[in-house]
Amino acid sequence: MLRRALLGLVALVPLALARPVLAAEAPSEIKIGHLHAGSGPYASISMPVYLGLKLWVDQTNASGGAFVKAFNKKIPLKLISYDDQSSTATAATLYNQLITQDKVDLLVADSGSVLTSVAVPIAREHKQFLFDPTGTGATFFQNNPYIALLADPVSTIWPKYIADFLKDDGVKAGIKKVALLYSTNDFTGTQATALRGFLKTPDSGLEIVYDQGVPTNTSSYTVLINNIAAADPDAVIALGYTGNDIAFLRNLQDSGNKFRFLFAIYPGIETDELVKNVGPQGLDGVFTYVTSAAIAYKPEVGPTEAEFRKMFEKANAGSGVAYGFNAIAGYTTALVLQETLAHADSLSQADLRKAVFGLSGKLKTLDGTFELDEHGAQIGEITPLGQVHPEGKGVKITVVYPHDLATGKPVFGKP
Amino acid sequence: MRRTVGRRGTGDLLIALVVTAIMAALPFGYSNELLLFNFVTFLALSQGLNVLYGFTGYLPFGYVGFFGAGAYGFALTVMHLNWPPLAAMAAAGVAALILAAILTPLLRLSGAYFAIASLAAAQSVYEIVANPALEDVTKGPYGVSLSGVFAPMFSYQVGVAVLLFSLVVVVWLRNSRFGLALQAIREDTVSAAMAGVSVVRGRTIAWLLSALIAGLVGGVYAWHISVFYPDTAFNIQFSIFATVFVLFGGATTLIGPILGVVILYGVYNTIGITVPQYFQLIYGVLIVALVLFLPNGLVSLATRRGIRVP
Amino acid sequence: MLTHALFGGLLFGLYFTLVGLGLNLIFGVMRIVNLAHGDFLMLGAFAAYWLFTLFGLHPLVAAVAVLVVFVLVGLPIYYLIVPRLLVSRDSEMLSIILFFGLSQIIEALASIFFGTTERSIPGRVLGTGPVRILGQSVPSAWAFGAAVSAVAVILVYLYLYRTRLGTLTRAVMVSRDEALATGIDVHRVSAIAFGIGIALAGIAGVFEPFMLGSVTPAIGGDITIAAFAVIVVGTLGNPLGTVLGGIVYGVSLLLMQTYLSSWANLLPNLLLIGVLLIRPEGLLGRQVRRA
Amino acid sequence: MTGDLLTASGIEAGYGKVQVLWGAGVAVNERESVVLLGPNGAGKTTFLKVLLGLMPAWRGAVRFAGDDITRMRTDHRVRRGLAYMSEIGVFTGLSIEENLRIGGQFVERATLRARTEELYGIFPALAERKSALAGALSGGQRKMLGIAKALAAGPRLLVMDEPSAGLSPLFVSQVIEVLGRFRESGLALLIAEQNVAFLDLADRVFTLEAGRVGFEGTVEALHADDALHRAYFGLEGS
Repeated sequence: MLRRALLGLVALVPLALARPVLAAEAPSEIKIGHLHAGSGPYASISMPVYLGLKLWVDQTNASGGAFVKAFNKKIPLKLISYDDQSSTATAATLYNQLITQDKVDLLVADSGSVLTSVAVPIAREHKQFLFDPTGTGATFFQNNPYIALLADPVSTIWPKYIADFLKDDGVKAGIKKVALLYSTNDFTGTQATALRGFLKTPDSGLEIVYDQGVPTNTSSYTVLINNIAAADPDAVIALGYTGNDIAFLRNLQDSGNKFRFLFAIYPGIETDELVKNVGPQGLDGVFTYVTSAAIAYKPEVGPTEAEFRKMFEKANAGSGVAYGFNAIAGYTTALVLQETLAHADSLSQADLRKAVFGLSGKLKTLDGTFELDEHGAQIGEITPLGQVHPEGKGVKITVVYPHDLATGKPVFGKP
Repeated sequence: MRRTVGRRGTGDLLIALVVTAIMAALPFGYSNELLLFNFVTFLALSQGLNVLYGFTGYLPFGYVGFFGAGAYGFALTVMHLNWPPLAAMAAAGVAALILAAILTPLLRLSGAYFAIASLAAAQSVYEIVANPALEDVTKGPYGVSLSGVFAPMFSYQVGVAVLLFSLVVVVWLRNSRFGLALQAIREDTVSAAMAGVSVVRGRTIAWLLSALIAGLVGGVYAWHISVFYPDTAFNIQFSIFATVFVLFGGATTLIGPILGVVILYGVYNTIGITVPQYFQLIYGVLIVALVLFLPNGLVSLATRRGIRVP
Repeated sequence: MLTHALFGGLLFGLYFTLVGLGLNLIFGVMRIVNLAHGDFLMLGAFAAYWLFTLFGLHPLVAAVAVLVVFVLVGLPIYYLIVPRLLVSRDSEMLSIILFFGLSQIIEALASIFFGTTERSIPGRVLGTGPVRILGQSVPSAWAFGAAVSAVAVILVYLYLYRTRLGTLTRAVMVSRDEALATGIDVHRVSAIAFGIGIALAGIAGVFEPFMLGSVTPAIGGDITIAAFAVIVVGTLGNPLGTVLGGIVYGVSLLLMQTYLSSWANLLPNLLLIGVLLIRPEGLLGRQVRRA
Repeated sequence: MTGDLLTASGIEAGYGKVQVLWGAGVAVNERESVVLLGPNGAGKTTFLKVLLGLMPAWRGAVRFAGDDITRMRTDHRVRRGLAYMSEIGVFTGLSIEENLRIGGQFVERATLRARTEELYGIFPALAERKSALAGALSGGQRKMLGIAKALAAGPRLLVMDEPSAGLSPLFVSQVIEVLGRFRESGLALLIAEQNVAFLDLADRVFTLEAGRVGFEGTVEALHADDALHRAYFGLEGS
């Protein structure tokens, strides 16, 4: 690396002079820079995004490349994706590497808010537009023209339907006391704050009797569950990442405690992973977000969810990475990249941004409608509330709220 | 005798200045300055660890605690008091010094116990800083954003200044009576004490100096990256890397740790990025082989033959 | 809530006795710090995972298999590195670094061969739902972990105090030099103790997915620290003191989690520093301070 | 010279780069009792450690009962009948009973039991407190246990490092008296000492000075040599 650095001293000067002359000619490849977490707490939400993106790159190159409007021809893609091992420090260096050394044309952030957060100031500093698959931290979008969130809605609106459902159907069913347990990170912490706001309206009829943040690396919930049970809530809302949900649901099953309403994020997002680790019985009756993995949106671009699932599982058999919403998020991101290249007037970051925002409201993929607010936050589809029911060796998820989308009636646990 | 020491000192100082000059100049030719900055960070951090381990024999596994204290000392004064970055750098150093003063009793423990107790101390500081209960003060686990003072080039050069400071401290220790006294304590506590060397005072000074360097490095690191989480600032990897760099090159010397950083961190950035597991494997094998076959580091290949290594 | 925390802490602490037991045996016999302890535990957890996934083996059967295999693996590891280490100038200090390197090797190999995703064994293998003991309802895995730990402690006791090799082992623990002078084959005794120490880590690992949720190659480091806290609180170098350490650790951890849950992770670290500074010699005394 | 039980000759050894022994040697015959006399720092302990294989010999050879044992492991030497009692001599953290069992680790169970009973007969103070920790014994009793532990192995030659260390004169004469009884029964002894009281036990004497053998001969010959007499017995007076 140091040798490369020293060589750079010599090599960069003529290169920098040569660049503008070549700019009008079509490049031999379009470089897409990306990071993934091969290990650590974010691996389970990051690897599926990476493999979804990679699947698209492979497919596109097999057909001769992506159509690039700026040069009016198909150009092959090159995916440069480094492993940040879930470390923000490593990720920061690698984002810099992608921008300054690899000089990527399109920069795609890692999955999740934490690993995206370090990319935001770096991309902004280098005036590089950041394609953000699932980093939903609300602060990313505050007067920052260099970002767009592509596949997840911004975290502040995720839990809206949980609150609405509890205030509506919940109160009617006799639910009064709510316990809130969340992991302290940008993704779930923001949702907890939003949820608190939604629930604490004066006439909601609901009362928060337990409110506790725990570190994201918490792996044993036995005592916390006991503490929650001691507060005697009717509804328990557990906001955590995949690993948290697995540990929480397993410990809950082992403890023998039951609650009338139980919500967890990932049964509806990484369904296969949860079924594999918790078992269908452990997920029985759990309320969760329903993503495009469980709702069949009608895509106008790209495959349907069912088709994509088949492709993904075929391409990644034996990788140990389960299919789930993050795989869809990765592929949705890829489709946005594809459409951006097909619409941008040039590969300048400003034109890329213009093209991405131009797609807003018009692009319909397997992830539903792609729509950005003026800050670049995703507002296309609000995730409905669903409920898990065991079905054979797997599970089925029914949408229970909002009522106009409902595919089943909510079932509350016995008091 | 004095003259040779003086001449050696000048030579050592020259090396320090050359290393500093190279690191100061590199970003003008190589644009991933964050990568270069990481080199600066580890060069300074491993010299700071060298001050303690190389000259007193105490191996602080929890060295990152001072680094983190510095990072948060910097961040808190910027966030809450709106201090300018250079004043906040002073706060970073002071934060690490305060922590070191609190932890001075750890010096009563011998080798292995000290190493592990210092790690536990660093973890404790992390648990406090990252606690959601302190969100109003430290931002807890949600991390710190210092976009207001973000200044990559300026902070890089301040980092180089911190590096120079750490190198000069090591040059001084290698060429002063105080440094020799410290080494005498390390070799034989009892005889050194009988020879009139103040064991407690000497160790405490090395401990504080070492903490000060880590605190300054932590402060400038916080400034340079501007967005970070408690588990970034207290990442045990900083201790581990610094320790391995020092051991690999050879403690108690000036160029040992430099060699360690340039070679190993260089390898890390070529292999480690693409296949971190293989890098970890190589690291592990290197450490085991080093302890078994070359416990005094690379430089001992030369010192064994009677060649003086700066 | 208080009685639950106390009783749960007792069971949880008994499991942590098992987690620390092997580390303490190795430290007691060889005066080396096995920083790879948690990684051997991790390998035990993966062994249990694979034995269950591929052959449906019950964890108790897996524990026996792990015991045998780990003892056999421990012997060559001992002869490869420890004798060379013990003749060096500051073997206790260098052992920390060397075994840290070993820990990196194990973690890297585990990442390469097993991948880094979280693995867990369905909880129903050890019985679903809680069990009731003395009017307290606790997860059945905790009862299992505590019971296995109790058996392991008793077996280690019988080995040390009721067998010829055990007496020789204790002789080495008292004084390695005197043992050598008396004509004890110190390396044989130590190698077996090393094998047993690692096997104990492995057995603790078999129950790790049930006690702590899941296993990844990266869990080793934190577990080593917890194990170290346990044995320092008990008594360094006295394997049976680990029982006391484990119980103190478990009960105080559960009390913290119950009443001050966000500060619970601070506990093992504070226990470790506190005991080292205030009562470094534990119960059976050994000089650990200098100056 | 050579002895028909133990012969060490031309031994050189040391620690790191520091050489301590410069061609030291000793010879012991069956049923013979030899005292190795020398001041502090002469290299007595180092020499005994080389005899037992606790330290490697850089040069020279050690023969025991007709075999070259220079490179043999300590436990194998002990098995062959070469027992060693170090200055510490016992395992303080173990009971009297356990100390004896460890001493007789290579001995068949029934033989060991019989031998232990015999030793308890000779050392009644130990028999009274079989399960007491060795660390709880007085200095004199500890030495007795050390001797009993070494004898539990049923050795042909007992090598002892400063049995008088840390003992009051009263206990020293007790130790000498006990050792005298074993000498009578045919046990060969090699005792490294600076206390000349042990010369009462000696058939022959070697002196070790700065890592080399100085004098070698009978006790009478030692007394006859004025300079040596003054060097060692003068010490006693001062």
